[in-house]
Amino acid sequence: MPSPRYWREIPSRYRLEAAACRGCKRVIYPKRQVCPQCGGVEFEATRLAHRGRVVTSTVVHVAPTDLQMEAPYAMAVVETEEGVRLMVQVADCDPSEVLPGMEVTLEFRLIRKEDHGGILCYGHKAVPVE
Amino acid sequence: MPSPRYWREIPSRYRLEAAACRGCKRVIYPKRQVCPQCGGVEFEATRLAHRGRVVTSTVVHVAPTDLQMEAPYAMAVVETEEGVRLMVQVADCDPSEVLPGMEVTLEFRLIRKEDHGGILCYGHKAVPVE
Amino acid sequence: MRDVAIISTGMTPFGELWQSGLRDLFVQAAREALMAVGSPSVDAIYVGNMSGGQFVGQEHLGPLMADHLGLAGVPATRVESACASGGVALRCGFLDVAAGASDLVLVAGVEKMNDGADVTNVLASAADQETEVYHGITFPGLYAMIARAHMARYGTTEEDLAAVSVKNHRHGARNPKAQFRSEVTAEQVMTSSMVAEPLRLLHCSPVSDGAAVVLLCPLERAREFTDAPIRIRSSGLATAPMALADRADPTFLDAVSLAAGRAYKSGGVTPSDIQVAEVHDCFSIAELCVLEALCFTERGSAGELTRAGETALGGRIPINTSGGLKSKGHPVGATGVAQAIEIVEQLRGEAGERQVPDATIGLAQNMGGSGASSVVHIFERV
Amino acid sequence: MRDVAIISTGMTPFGELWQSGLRDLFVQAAREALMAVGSPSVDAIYVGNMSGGQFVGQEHLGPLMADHLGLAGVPATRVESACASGGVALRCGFLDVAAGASDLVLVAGVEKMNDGADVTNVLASAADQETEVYHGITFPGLYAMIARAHMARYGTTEEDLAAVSVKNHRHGARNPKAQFRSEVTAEQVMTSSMVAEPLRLLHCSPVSDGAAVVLLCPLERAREFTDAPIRIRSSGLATAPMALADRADPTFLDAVSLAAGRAYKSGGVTPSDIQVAEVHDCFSIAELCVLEALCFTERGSAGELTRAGETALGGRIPINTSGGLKSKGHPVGATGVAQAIEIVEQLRGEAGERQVPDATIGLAQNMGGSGASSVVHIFERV
Ligand SMILES: [Zn+2]
Ligand SMILES: [Zn+2]
Repeated sequence: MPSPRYWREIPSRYRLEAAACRGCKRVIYPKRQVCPQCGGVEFEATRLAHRGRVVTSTVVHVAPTDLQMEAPYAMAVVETEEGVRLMVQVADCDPSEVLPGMEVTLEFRLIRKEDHGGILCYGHKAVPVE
Repeated sequence: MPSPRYWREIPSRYRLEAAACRGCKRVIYPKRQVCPQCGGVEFEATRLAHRGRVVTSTVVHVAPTDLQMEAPYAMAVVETEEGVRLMVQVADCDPSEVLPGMEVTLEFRLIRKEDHGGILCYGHKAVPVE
Repeated sequence: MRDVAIISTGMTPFGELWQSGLRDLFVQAAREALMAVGSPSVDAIYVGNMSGGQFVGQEHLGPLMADHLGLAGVPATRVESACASGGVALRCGFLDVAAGASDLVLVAGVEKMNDGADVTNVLASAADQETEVYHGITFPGLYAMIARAHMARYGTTEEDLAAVSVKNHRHGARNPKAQFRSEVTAEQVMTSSMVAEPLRLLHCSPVSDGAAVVLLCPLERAREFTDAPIRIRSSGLATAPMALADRADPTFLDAVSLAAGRAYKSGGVTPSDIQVAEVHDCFSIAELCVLEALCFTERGSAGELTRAGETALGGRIPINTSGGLKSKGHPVGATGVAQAIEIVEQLRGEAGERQVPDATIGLAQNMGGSGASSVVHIFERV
Repeated sequence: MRDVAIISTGMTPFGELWQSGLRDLFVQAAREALMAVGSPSVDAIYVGNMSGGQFVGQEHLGPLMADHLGLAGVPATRVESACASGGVALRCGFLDVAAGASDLVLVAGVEKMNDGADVTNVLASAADQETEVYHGITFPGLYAMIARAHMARYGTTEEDLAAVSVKNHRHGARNPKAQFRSEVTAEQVMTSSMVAEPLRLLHCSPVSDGAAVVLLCPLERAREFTDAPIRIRSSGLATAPMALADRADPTFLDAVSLAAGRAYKSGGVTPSDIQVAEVHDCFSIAELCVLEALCFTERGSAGELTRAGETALGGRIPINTSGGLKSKGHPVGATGVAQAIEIVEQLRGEAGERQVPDATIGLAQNMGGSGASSVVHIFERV
């Protein structure tokens, strides 16, 4: 059974729900109570575009326990068209090809199986644009 | 496989090894680097007598995960003949009979099976004197 | 050292707050405190938290909380002393302002306990893991042993213990932020399910989520922000042997006695000067032992004092007007700060139905583990 | 604020210390520091520790450590800021003495990492659990991303990164307390097993056990205890956004820059006044980024500075003469205090084979997570 910690994050992880600050227009993902840029507290709901570019990346060889079967895998900080950055795994490619500047789309995927119960945890991964 | 944390405690848990402070004669269990009574740092090795008396006690009904199958069980702070006090489970009796003043002996027993691996962890439990 | 004042407070309700994560709770309480005084700029943050690592896999709460409050950059430090983490955070903030290192300091206590972790195991990590927990004792079990020793030594009864819970629920029923706003009867307490003999469910504080925040500044600047500053007259912190077995008298809380002695002395007050107090009633027996260690009553007499109604609203020294940990709730790291907030409200005359008339000096006592650490603050209206 | 001095130090060797538990490590280092100055009575204890709860199931380290040192009763507080916990404990002790609240304060850093816990998971709790760790990033992975960004932006090379490890091992080989007392070649570094590209095993600090302790007192009393007090000239603490994705420039460590700026300003010194520094090289790239954030060199130029030998013993500004986290070891909560000890030894002229000639002003920089918190202290011989 997914924990409260998991389902609280579902809107951001499943639907890429974000918030646009009414003060400075910055888009914040996941949404927050206070804008880190201007301190504003009023937002409009928005969703991220599913398209972005790799800011920086790595290939994880020594993986956490839950993901050891997947290593080596590529991780990247991706900047979306709204200027939002998020940490994602990059799938469906040779991990060594994931480098700064690469264009990606964000796709809904299984992220991990957690703990001994094997709870299935979902979210978005990046996939290189052809 | 027992962890280092487990085997470091084996001398005190398996053999009731203690230390008598050369300064104030207080017996310390488990042994320490500094005497909590006089600040002394020189000790003679000793072993606790296996006999004592209950100082205070409880019966645990809501137990930690590893011990849920054993609840309710009695726990006691026992004072040995050397004036040392230790926290132990009290076995081989009706838990509700374990009350301050009860005379007990300390016996080597299985204390718990730890984690999913079911590691067997040993130590001493108290048993009422007939 | 500079005089230090509390100028503002903020607090989430306490309870099972399934919708809010650790960071949400903190931000909610902190924003309330900041907005009440016009959102001044903050020089430092202290976060009291017992076990973010074990409860929700999150350490490093200083920067996380500063960041989510929109204050990345500001110095932020997490402090821990088990269930006394909030009180100890308050003390660190107090020293920071007193030293002259910071002017405006935000002190938070926060804990998220209802998020899937094994609460019994996490709380036990406040006790000695090698000599106590290994053998099967639980956290309620340790206080149960203290209770049984107190009963054996002083003739304290189950009725005395129940009277603490009954009183604190009666107080908490008047507190809109309390987790349990319902009264209970002595019979309900004494027939509730057994946790660790002689303690039953209704002797135990609940598993709670919540956050509490106070803002501190030098007393001389306090009136820039509020007409009702509350001075922190003194702060006392002390420790005692970690394991219950290593304390000469299991019925007496040496750390509380020492911490209070330090706070009384540096504050220049005596126990009889205290008009209202929040004390650490994680279990009903704890309140009795604390009242004795604070010298509010003779050793062994706290049960009688409680049954006589002297610690209830309207009594000689009202204790836990907030409902205490028992009724208000006990998000462990938040508790010490929430106690300070109740005293601030009392000294400001803003406690509504819970108001102690004309209270000018109050005390908050917060405790870690089975009493291995305790922190005491004395507050006054200025 | 009162001037504050370090009057004594104590430290265990760093390494895989299977024979010693968390409490043993603390007591060993604390006794060494106390005995060196005639075991004076202690007014307060601060314990820097990242994750006793997750590593060994033990929170509430303040009272536990006071108790095992034979000092039950003394105020004792645990502070945490991930891998900066030790440096933050030093800052808390510094403020306590500066405030005039305590005279003699014992500051400890301690961590027991080799005791069966899943170290990768525990270290990840210094990062943002919800937006980073959930998606599969590890702690080395975060620094690997910083490294790749630095390479892309400034042309930093694998050779530059390797030069940090080679230098720090060369220094550490001269430190009897270091975990690895062996030199390594650039080729060994660049062919060691991959951890997170581009970082290999020999770019990473090891998993270590250890404790480090310093004693503080008011400078005006320091000569009662020692002929060679070291003044803490200033202390700066800062935070930055928790998640790497939330920082405008992943190659620049804002928290380090801010903390250093505060320490330089309140200490009245400039980067060029610093003659020796210990910096947080948890990964080789970290040392490069820190050198830039401390303004020891232009942004993007730290790799070149390192390859030119300017940060080695004999160079313009020797960095990590102790061997740094890489070679000396990195028991995470202990590191910040151990850094201070190295600077104390340098300023006292007691660093032996590692001595920087005539060093009178030194700096220690400690960092938490992927740079979300950092604390900087400046020390001087008086
Ligand atoms: Zn904004
Ligand atoms: Zn002795």
